[in-house]
Amino acid sequence: MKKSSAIILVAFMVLFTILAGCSPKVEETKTNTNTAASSDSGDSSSKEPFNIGLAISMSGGTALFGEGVKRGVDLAVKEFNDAGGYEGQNANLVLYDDEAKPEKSVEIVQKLISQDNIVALVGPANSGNAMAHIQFTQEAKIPEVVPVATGTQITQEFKDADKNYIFRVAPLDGVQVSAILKELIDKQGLTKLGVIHDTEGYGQGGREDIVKQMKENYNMEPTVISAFDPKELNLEPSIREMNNAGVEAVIFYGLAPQSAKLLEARFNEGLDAPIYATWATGDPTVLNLVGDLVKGDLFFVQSFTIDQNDVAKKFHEKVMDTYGEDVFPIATAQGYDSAKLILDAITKVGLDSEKIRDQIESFTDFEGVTAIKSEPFTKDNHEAFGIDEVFIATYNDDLQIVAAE
Amino acid sequence: MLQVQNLSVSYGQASALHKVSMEVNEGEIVAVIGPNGAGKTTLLKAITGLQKAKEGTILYKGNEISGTPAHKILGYGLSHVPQGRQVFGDQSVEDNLILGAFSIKKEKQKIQELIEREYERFPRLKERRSQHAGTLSGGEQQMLAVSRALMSDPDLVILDEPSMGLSPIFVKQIFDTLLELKKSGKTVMVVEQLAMAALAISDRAYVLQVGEVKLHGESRDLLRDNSLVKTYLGSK
Amino acid sequence: MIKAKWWIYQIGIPLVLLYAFPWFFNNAHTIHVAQTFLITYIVIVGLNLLVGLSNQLSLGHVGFYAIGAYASAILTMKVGLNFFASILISALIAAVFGAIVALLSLRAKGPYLAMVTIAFGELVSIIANRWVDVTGGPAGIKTSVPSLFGFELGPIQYMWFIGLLAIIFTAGATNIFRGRFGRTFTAFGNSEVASEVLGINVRKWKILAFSVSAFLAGVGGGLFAFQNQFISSTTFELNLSIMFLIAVIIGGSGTKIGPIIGTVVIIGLPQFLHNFVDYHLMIFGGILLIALILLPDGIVGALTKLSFFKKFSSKKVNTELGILHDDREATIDLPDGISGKLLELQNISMHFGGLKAIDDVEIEVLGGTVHGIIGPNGSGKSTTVNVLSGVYMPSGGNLLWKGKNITKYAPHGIAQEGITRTFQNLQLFEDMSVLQNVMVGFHRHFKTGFLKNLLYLGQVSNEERYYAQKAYDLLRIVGLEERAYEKASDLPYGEQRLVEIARGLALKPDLLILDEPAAGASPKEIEKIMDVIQRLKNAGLSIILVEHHMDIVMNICDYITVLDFGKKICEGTPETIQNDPRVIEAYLGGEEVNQLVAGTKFVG
Amino acid sequence: MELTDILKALINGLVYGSVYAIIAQGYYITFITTKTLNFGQGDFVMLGSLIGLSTFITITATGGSVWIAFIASLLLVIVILGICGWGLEQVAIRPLKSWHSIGWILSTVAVSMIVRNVAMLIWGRDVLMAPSPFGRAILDLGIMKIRYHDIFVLVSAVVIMLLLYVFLKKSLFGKALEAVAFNRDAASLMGINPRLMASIAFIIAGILAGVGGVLVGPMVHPGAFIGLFLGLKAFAVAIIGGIENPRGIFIGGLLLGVLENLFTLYSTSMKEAAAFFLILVILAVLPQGLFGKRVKEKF
Repeated sequence: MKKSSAIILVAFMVLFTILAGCSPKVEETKTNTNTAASSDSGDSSSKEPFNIGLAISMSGGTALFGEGVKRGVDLAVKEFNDAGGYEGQNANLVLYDDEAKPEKSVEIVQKLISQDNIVALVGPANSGNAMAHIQFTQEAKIPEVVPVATGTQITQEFKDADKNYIFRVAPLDGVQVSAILKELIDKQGLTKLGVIHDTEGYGQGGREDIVKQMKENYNMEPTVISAFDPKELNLEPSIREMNNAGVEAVIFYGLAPQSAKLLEARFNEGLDAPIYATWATGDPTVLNLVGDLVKGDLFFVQSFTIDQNDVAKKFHEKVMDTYGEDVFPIATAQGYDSAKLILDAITKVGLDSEKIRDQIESFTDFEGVTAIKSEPFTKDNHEAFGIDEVFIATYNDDLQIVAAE
Repeated sequence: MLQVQNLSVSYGQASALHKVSMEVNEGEIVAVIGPNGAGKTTLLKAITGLQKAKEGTILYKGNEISGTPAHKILGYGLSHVPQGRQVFGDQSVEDNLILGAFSIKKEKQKIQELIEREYERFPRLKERRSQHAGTLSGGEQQMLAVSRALMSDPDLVILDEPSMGLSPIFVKQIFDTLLELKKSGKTVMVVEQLAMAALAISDRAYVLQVGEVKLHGESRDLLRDNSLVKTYLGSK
Repeated sequence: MIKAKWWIYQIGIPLVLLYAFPWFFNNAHTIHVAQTFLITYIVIVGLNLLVGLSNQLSLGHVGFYAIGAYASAILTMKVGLNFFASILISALIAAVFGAIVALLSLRAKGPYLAMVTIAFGELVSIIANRWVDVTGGPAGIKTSVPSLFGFELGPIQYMWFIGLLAIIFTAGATNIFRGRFGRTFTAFGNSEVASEVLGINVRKWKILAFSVSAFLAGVGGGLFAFQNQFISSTTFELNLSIMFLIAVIIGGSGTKIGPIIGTVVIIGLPQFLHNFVDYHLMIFGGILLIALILLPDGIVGALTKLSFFKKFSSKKVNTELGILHDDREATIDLPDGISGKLLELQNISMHFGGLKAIDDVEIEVLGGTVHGIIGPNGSGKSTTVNVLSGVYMPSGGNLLWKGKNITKYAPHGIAQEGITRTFQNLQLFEDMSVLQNVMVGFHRHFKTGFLKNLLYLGQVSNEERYYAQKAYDLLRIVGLEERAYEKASDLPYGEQRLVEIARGLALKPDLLILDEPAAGASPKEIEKIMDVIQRLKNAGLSIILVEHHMDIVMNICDYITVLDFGKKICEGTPETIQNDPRVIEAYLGGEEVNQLVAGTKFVG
Repeated sequence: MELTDILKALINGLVYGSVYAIIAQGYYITFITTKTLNFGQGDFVMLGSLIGLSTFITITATGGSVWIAFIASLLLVIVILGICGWGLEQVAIRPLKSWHSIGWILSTVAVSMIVRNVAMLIWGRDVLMAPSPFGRAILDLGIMKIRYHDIFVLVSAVVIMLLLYVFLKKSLFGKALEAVAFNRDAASLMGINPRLMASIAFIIAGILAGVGGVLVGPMVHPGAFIGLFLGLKAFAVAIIGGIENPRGIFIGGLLLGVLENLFTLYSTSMKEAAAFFLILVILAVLPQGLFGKRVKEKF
């Protein structure tokens, strides 16, 4: 009948023996599994498909992004397989829902890496989720292309590493903010700017970028900042704050549903200043929700419009043919390009994840449907869209998105 | 009219009634008396379906009614005034009466007539018709409970300790009512602690003790029986 | 006594499993899921103590979880503490918040309690979301790789570390389960009022239960903060609280291995649903619903019905206590008799709204006597007992105990003074065995503290065995020793009343109030109860007896007070009372009523 | 801040508060009859608004007038949500009747998960536009502008409250329902079937959620995932008012709505936090809510 405290002490000693003495020789991640697939790819008679991962939110606040991206990726995979795959090996898309939660994202990304043996990953819609899991893709040496999340930090996290495995085909916050500030301050010479943002990662990240860039580049501060809960039903108080502060322009950082609420609130309350928003406001959801309230004094950053060129137009038609609707053209297009980057690289270099990464970084002849360049990335730049690939857009009288004058 | 045969009821492990048999004939007043915890209330609850019987049968007008859920019993013409009145305290006196007629679903006219009849029986209730039942005094609540039970025009009325917690003047009124009911042709079964009074107004009586029938017979005979006092106050 | 078996099951086998796990399931995902499982399990162990034992509801555990996570992240990253130290400190912070939530919700019940906890959880999650400078908001903050004494813990080592903590906490929780703390938690979860009259300060114990539970949630949160080296406020939402609760209930609340099963369900099941992207909510909800309908006692509850699993169930009675079954006469341990005035009720009134339940009642109870209180239904007997035991605060008048004014004492205070009672509507602790019920009665005599119980030191097991023996002796006195290990609620009514008496005796009371101890009992049981009361009387115990069975009252009481309509109508010895016309009137219906009735009806 | 701001906040508060109060009446009505409530009430609201909007759009698209469309959608929602309420009682409440504890919380949550998933499969993941029969028309009072729909919601809320009041206090069925709530056994002695009444209570709760959904639809952009938030708000309102007091719930709803919106004059982002803080304070002081009954337990 010895005291159980003694047992607990023993337990602790066991811990330390384990830690200090016989550390097991187990790998944290099975990075080698893919090499096997690629090494015998030449003489493989069994045409086992290889896996591409998609870890994105299919439920929760950013579910529509997930849906849009999924369709784009599906199309890219289908095209790839229809064209014969990689030496007869088809690509198989493995999709898991991250429920817009970072811990879930980590879980499914690890599952994709270690159980589904994916060769590459198309990443999340939420920046927080990306921040939570990119260390695992980086460590496992799995290239990840982020199709939607715009948090500036995502591609910067491993920029000093030997090889950065994280790429992005989406207009990052920093670039969008620069574009808006350039327009408002450099071009129009405004000084009293108000900010309205949501309290999700999206809005809060955007707010930080705005404040930082205004401070660093123009030595200015926003006149007034109004935050709102994305579940909030009524944005009139924010509009009133803007009016009371007498701002000359409003920068809006929020997703489509909130953009729609903002426009309704503007309609109800009246707003003296024009609204400048991010690319999310170009989401067709906004138009669906508020119709012609999008007209007039609403501007937003875009990297893709369905009629910006023939490729885009054709892609849009293909989406319409396949799904009967284009729920979120930009997300679908960016998702398509993200997957296409990976699949084109596979066509060129095979199924070795590291080689795929190197190929993505060194494309010179890439053809995407967004504004992506033929040489999208360099070693130091893992952003497909720079300030030159984005533009300020607005709605014309026919409720089509066009470049602003 | 009502026949209870070998009825046993238990709550979990505890036996409350043990093989109780009794009967009520049409047109009479039957009293069930006995000390607290004798199982009187349980007997009534078992008859009207509020309490499941373990064994035994209950026949009403020759039909087996054991196992019938409480809300259907009223449909047979059997009405139960529960112990402690249990009027709907949040609702007005008149609403309580209307609820008493819930099961008959007759036209408004008829219900209004029934209400008037009850107001005649207990003018007190008419005075307080719009008052919340919960604010009535104990005696008034008892009147209401009796009236409410009579709203469905039952053939047999079962009352559970109508005198409980009432001052004598109200007790008299309630007992008078029972006699009136008998006169108007109804059958009455009443559980009472006021043994003497109950014996005084009833035709026959059953004495219950610890879940069993100890004595039964003509009330006038029981009144003269000295052993009854002992059942109550014990013997040293 | 800690038998070899005990630590083999509790510590040995889990340790081996834990150590072996990564050798068999060696990939990052499984390790990650195992970590998540263990972290969640720790939280569930805590919530199970709260929900399962003390019957409190929390839909705000995510708040404690978040506090643990953020506090430890901040302490590590900004203050520079070792991660383990910071987890412990932040768990303590979470425990403090647990106490605060308990204080806020002391009087709230049912949906109101649910709302208090929801509001707390939401408040924390909003603060985590908005206080970006500190928490990083939804964009999150990075934490470091956990390290101990210079060793960086890789995923496997970290899993081992969490697993060790989980085993330690499980052992602690098990110790709490089987000791007096678990018993007390269960007691007030079963019946607050009965716990109070046995001297348990329910208020303090609720705070303790919430704190312990919050502490474990805080530990879980702290461990979570270093799992991915990243936390973001989007994790900490109401849904997670609901998941925690699902785990507790579906596993089988209040059982020892329920948390393991419950955690398997909420962490394991979704692993199989990853592939059903469009349907996973529906499948999860469907399985949950079916499980609730088919297994109303949770999975463990259902399994315990199969005898094979019975030995794992906590509801089973602990037979490790080694009680002596000797033939010596069991003696009652009672305080020295006091003669003279023990208790005085001076002009006590109790009004509910306009109703005067008791009005200006004066009673004197003498030491060493059995004082009966009788009266018809509604005469105020129950109210008197409730006032005497502190359950009601009287509207007027004073209560003097050995000359000391105890009018404003809470029930547990009155119990500490040496007054306890039984209940007319039985208030047994239904989830416990008969023996454990009685052992709760010894509450005020136990000396060991929380930490000692957590470790279940030798002192604790000695104390447990000592009082188990005494409880057993008390059961012999009431003749229930054969029933000692049965579930209290399985006993017949009359025997349950005897259990309540034995439980009251365990307090070693100066005054025992018996509220209708014979109600609902069978004649045989009544004889038994009478015999017990008689023996207690002979042993010199002071008793207040409220009873309808006149056999008992007249035979046992030394002195009787009769109440009617809330007033004292007379008092005296049994003979006086039996011949007092006022009593006959109150009980049998007096002349007046008879005359009134007789006026309309002619009897023989 | 100006007077019009305060006035506007007040009106906004009344409008939103009254919607919450209507939804919360559903909690009241099932709680008094069965001591349970639907933790997924918010998802029923969501379902109501989505069904309402689909009906509305279908009818207006085929040329029906807005008011016919509105009334038709209201009727359809009442029928479907009534059935949902009945079904909920059948699958998630009645089988758990023997539970004294909290199983029903989880079973209703489970049903809400299924409802949410079904809604997602039917209406997609996006939020949708629910048109008001008034379109976007605004009443310009000079000092401030109010949407006609807001006025309509406020008026409807009062009307619904009155209807509910009349139903509970004046109709035989309502009286029977209250009787069951007050004393189950006594009610069954009156020939009232308590089980039937429990079903009816859940049907009414479903209908209230549905009607609340139709009213709130044009204000929120309904979508499959909005339920939890609305349900939580309504639950908070029910608790603040005292869940067993329908008038308390109505006042509690208006109060919470107004206080919340007044708080936006100070900070728009911390409005929710303020609301929950307020709830904590209220419940710490008044554990039965503002207008709840305080009962003395008897032992």
